[in-house]
Amino acid sequence: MMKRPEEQIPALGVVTDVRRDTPDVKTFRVVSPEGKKPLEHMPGQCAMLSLPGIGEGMFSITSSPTQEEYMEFSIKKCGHLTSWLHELEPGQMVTIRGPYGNGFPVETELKGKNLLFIAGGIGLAPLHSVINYCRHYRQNYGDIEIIYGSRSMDDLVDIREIQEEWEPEEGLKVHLTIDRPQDGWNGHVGFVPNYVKELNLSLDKTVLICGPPIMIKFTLQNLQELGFSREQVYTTMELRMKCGIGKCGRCNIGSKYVCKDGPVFRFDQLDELPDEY
Amino acid sequence: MQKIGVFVCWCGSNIAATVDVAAVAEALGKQPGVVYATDYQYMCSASGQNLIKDAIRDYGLTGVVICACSPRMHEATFRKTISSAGLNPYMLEIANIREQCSWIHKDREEATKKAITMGTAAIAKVQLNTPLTQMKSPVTKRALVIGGGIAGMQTALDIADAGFEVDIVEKKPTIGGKMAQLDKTFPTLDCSSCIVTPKMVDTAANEKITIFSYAEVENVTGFIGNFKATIKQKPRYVDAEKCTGCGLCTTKCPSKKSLNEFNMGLNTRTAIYIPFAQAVPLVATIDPDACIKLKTGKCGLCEKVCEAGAIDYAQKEELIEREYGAVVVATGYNQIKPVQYEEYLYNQSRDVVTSLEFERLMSASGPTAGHLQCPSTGKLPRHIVFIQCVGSRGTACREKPYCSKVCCMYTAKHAMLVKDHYPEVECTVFYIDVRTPGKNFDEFYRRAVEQYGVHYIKGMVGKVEQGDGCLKVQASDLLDNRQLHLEADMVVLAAAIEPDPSARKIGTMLTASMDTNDFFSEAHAKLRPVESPTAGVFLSGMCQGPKDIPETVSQASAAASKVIGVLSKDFLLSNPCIAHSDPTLCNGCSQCQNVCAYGAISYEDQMVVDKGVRETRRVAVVNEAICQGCGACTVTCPSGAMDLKGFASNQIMAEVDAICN
Amino acid sequence: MLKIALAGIDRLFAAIAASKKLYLPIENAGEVEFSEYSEGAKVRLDALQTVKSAKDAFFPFTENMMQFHTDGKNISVEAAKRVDEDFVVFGVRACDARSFSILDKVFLADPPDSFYAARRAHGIIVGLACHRPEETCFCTNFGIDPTKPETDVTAWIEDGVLYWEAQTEKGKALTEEISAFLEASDEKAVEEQRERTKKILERLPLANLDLSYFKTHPELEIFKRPEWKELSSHCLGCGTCTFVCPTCQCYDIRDYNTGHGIVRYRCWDSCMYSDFTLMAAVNSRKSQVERFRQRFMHKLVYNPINHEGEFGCVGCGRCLRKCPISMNIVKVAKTLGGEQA
Amino acid sequence: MRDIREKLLKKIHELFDAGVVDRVVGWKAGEFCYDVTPALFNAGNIDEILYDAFCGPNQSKFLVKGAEGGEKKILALLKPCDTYSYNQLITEHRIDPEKIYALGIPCTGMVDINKIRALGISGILGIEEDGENLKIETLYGTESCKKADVLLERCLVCKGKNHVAGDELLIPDEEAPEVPKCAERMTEVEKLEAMSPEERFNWWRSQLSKCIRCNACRNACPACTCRTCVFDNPSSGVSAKVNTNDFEENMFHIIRAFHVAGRCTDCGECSRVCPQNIPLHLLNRKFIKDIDEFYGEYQAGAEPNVRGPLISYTEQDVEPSIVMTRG
Amino acid sequence: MQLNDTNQAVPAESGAYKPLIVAFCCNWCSYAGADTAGSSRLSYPSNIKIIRVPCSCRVNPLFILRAFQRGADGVILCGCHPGDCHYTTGNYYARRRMTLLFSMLDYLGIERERTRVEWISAAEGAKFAATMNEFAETINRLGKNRKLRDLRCEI
Repeated sequence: MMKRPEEQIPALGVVTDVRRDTPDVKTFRVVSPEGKKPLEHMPGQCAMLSLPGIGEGMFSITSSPTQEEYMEFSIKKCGHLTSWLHELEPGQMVTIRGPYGNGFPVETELKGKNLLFIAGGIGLAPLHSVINYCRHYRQNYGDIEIIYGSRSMDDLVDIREIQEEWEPEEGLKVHLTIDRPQDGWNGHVGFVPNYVKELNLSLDKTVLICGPPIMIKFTLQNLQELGFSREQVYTTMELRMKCGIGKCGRCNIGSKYVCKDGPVFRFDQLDELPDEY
Repeated sequence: MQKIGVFVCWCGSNIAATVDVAAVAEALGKQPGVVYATDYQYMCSASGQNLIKDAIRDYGLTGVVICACSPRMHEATFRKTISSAGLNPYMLEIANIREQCSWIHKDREEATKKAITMGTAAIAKVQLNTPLTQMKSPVTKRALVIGGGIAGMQTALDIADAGFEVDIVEKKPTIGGKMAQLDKTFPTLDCSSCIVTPKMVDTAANEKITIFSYAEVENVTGFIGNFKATIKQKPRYVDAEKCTGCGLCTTKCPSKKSLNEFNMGLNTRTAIYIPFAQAVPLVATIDPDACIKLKTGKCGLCEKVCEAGAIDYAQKEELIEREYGAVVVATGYNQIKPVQYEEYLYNQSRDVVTSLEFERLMSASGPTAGHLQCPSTGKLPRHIVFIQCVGSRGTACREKPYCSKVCCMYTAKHAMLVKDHYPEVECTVFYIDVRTPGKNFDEFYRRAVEQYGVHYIKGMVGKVEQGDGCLKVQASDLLDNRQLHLEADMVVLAAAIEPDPSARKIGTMLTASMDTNDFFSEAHAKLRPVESPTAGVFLSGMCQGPKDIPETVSQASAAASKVIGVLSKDFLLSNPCIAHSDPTLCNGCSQCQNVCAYGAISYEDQMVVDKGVRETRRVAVVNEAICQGCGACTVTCPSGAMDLKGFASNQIMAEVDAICN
Repeated sequence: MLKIALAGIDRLFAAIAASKKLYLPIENAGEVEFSEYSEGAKVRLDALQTVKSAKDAFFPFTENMMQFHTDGKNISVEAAKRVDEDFVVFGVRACDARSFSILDKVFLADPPDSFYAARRAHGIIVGLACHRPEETCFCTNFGIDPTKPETDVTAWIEDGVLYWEAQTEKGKALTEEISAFLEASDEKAVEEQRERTKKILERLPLANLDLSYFKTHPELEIFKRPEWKELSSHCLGCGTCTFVCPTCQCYDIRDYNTGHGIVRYRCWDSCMYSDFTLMAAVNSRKSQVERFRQRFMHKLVYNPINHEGEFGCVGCGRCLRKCPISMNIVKVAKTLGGEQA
Repeated sequence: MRDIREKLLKKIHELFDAGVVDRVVGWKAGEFCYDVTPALFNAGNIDEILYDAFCGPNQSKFLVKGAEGGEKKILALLKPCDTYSYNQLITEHRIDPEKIYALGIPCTGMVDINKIRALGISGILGIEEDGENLKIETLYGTESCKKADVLLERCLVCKGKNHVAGDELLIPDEEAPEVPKCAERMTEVEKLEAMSPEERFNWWRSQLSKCIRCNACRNACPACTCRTCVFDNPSSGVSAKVNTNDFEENMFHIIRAFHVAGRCTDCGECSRVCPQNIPLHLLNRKFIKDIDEFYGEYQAGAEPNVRGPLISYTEQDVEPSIVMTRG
Repeated sequence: MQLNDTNQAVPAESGAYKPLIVAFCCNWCSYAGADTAGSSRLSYPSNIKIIRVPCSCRVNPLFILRAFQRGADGVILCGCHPGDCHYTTGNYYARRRMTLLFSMLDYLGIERERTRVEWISAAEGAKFAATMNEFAETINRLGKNRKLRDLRCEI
């Protein structure tokens, strides 16, 4: 893994493109001031973005490591920093440091497996990187199935890419669902945990799941009812990190640091940790 | 991040002569968030305003900074401007680079630098502005007029004519005010009573008008459209409903030593009295300080003679609550008692009188029934000396700094009237200047000099001394540069006029600001002369500054039209720059409630999510219709839960930062 | 072993300070803290403990990390200078000396904290042996020998004489530089003092604290103990314990807009603070019991798990003396692990 | 003190038995004789409640949050000085007296362990009251000192033995022992006022430069009950975790004292809990002294529901220029 | 410690250093008074910068400290005369707050002349200008504020 000499001093990035995905999610394309990809990463890793004077925050890298030109972040507006980020216009510089976290074990445990991705809302962001990585190295993985749900069709992040690139791809199944019926929506309606049960999933899959805690809880419950074991399921934790390097003392879950030991955990690993912070 | 447009006004040469407006626009154009900056000759002109509107549309501005004259001048104008271009009117900040920069600095470089700093502060503030919406509040369709002189009556009549209810509160037993005490009016010399008493009658007869005479406004709360007043009805000890005004009681009353206020204390009246024959309401009033019955319990003569059975010694003070949409202050004036002017012998000689006392001495309804007599001897004076500017236009502490405005004219009137009735009486006027701006005023003054032979001497009277059967007047003639020693039988002092002392208390309760002389301040000296800075409070007559009768009447009508403007609306839009409390920060400690002068803060239990914890808390709530936006609560609040829209803490701190950088 | 009479120690300090920054326990307004030496400073080598621990010298209360300048949409970043000159911390007690090795495991773990690393590389620590421990001292429970701190140089004070012994290469180099002030000495006085002190140590009320419970029971079990609630019920949520603690290492990173640039600095933070884990309106430790539990779990459980059985405590006793409500790690350890004793 | 404690335990048992209360805020013995911890007790462990000369902490603030959550009332044990804070909290609606049963307990002065240590006494193993003296057993021998010399600051200027609030008194105030007043409250403030501005500046600088911004003064203060302090609120514009320089040290302490001005009962908790022994109460007392001088004698918390001096005014108040002219 | 070196007030050398003064003015009286001064062309130093607040009672001690922090050398608060407050009582509260705050600053050894409150009505343009000139002179004499300044904000 590439490492810069200055872990704590961020590099600069330029926002070259801002795309509105949903009413409260925007995707930012970031390159280095030289126009290159700001840093190398593994799927599921994160980076710290900041606007000086406003704050610094940890965000999942949405783009795949196989994307050579730039890096993308899908960011939901939920606080002070993200509100400012949502105001950004192309050309604005930000600071960037990372990558942080362990990422999904795409080169080890996931290799050769049938993969089931389950995402809710902005939870697609960390999985997006993995999905495109696996699509790029298609031969290394088995079947890929994606279940993605959101509150409404307007809240489905990256719907254009999903519909135009993922859905037509061979060996890749996409199941979309929204919480409540809506005009203009012909697809499935219902919550993700329930949808999982309806899909007749085979048990030979490794599951990667990300979304709101409540969705994860019930999805996991339903997966177990279907016969999946906890060792088969990976998730990525909420990103309450500050320093990113396991020192500042914020992101512990029990003896583990989310920023160093996570954010990706297998459910059987989480079982050994407190369910509170 | 706002998209800010900066507009630097030249104000002709007012700003541009001292401030390099182009440099200011250029420098401010580089500030963060500024997407457009320009300068223009007159931003407030139609084309200037169009420039702003176009820029808002062309550049998608979300905030506007105008560097121009004081916001007190054109903030409202520019708010309308940006509003008409679709921007929230409160996304505007004004840097006052005229009054607070170009007009007070001479050095161009220095002034330009300051203007840039002021603009930077305004930009820093507008960055943090948020769109604000005005609140609607209903209007009580009744007006309160404080004072029942000619100003108050005229205002009340005009408002009533427009179909709205009006209450007049007059502290004296009768309305009519000072004008009822005057003999003739200048420059037409028509009889004052003859024109004011019909007004009094009209006022009383108007069914839309309620007169609270012998009453005072005790307290006023609320705000434009929604004032609540407490009126203290003083006890008359006479049932006003029953009293027929026959006056029999006044002839029987044994207590006859009270000074007659109507006649400026030149004669006496009984303890039960009717101020004058044409009083409105024509009702007797018992002076409790003089009444033997009220003081000792013995007497009761008036009760015995009153056929209507109107006497009621048990009458008590009464507090009346009334609601109003607007308040007009018409508290009028008094002439100072020149007791401090010992050199004029006012305290020692009865023949030295003020002009208002002289007015009574000349009046047919006065103590001498209009016969001119020296008060000390009862004889016709041979020579009357009039002294101008007694207590006006001075710098000493006993003097008023202002010109009392009406003295020159009434003195000409007095001299003229004296000469008209008694051609043999000599009249000499000592003046500093004779000021006669007004229609037919100078002609009137010239008639006094030329036609009636009144002596006008430019000069000061140094001393008046008691001579042998006459007053010795020592004066200087400035034109001839010589000392004069004259003998006179009467000296008339054109004493300064001052606001009625009740005005101060009323000003405080209305939160209407006053100047150092206790005249009410107008919202704008030129453009809003009949409005007080406090919304819904209007000014009528002498309470705002010295003026003559026609001016008073026109101001009274102007105030009335302003009131009608308020009352004719069903709803008013309120200032949205008011306090608001953040329930997640509020401790519910009630300190803010204690400092709110308007009672705008109350408490309620609310569900609050704070740092991820959900709980029910007692939190402060601001009544948006009542809050006036002073900000007292914001500083009292230790947690910073209270903030003020439009003057938020972070906005003020951003200004501080910008200025200090 | 070398020695110098305490009477002339100021000359030694002045000599060190001439070429390096020298930090010493110095009294200011009645309290003793490690502060930079200057002539006339009230050096208090007799003080057993400073209020803040010596960690301040390596992980300061607050330090600038970088400065940003913005110009329109552009940003430039300028990293703050790392310490690049040697400095001496004189008078570090054995407990504080041990705390550096605990902090090292966090700050020097990959990726290392370059600010801390630079200070560690350039810092020369002169330890000072204890001979008059307080009742609140319990360092011996952690295998610390207060009579011989693990430092670059170890010093003892006995009977008006300071004895000096270099322990490391760094210590030897320093000794070399100031050898003119030191004279050779035998070890008799020091050995006698150590023996005496060890006898006192045995009598300390907290000398035999049994902490085995925390290493022998599963993390989750300890985490779920109901006593946490009662223990934390009166916790004020202040940062006193964390700020006086030699091993607490939590920090915050903040930006300050100076009006002509933005300084990004880090400063001590406390896991006891209600907003410690507050981020974008989400707070993962909402109540004081969670925060309280985190602090002591970290010291007693997580640290041994992550760092080869080493507790996050050196037994300096500062929190025992300074907690406004007299709640402290000993009471927690005894309440939770008491029945194991 | 021992008989007071016995009486107290008896009373607490009575109140539990009568079903008036189901919890009590008391004090628990620590590792040593002096490190008494405030704690919550229930019917099961009442007898562990301690009451001795180290039960100094003002417990009234605990009731702001601690009074919640029981089925019955919570029993608060209030020393005379604690009742002032109690009243002030009632005035500011920060505690609900309906949920609390406040029992006034007598006090004969509380000992400040820091003052014993400041005498050079170390290795303290035990302390016993011996008439007016304290007998102190240490690792290094037996020492003794006068109790009056080591009382908490607040006890030196004791407000007296009378309780100004509460539902019941353990013993009537008249029967309680008299507490001697050992010092004049404003002496230290006056000393500072008498210094030259330069001396004062240097004095306060050296004191405040010790501040480690641990927030103990704030969090212990019964008047500082803001749910979120301005210094913790990122949107206040002044929030900071530490004092990065002199200015922030000054600002924190000026504002801390200003925010409690007119509300501070002078309980001295700020100074008691300060790990650096900064005499923070001298800031609060300066405000108290000024308030007394400018606006008339005022004791916060002497009675509930009064308007404090900073939320009231008179038309004749002194002008701020008094600061310049009073010498 | 080098307190004495860094915190000593340095008197302004002639023309070399211009102290910065922040004037908080209430909208109804003093800001209008400043306008009146302007209309009357009564000058006062350009290094005095006015911040408009609705009422003197809006001025939080934090704002005053903030100004000093950011480099102000003097802070003056102007409001309506007692009794004339547009909001009836605002300036009475401001008066108490500022009296106590200024007294505290003095107690901490900060030059008491650096802070001031004046009541100036809308009509008192001359008083406004005179007050500002006088205050500027006082601050000039005191020189740079060293005791209550944040070194980070210095350039």
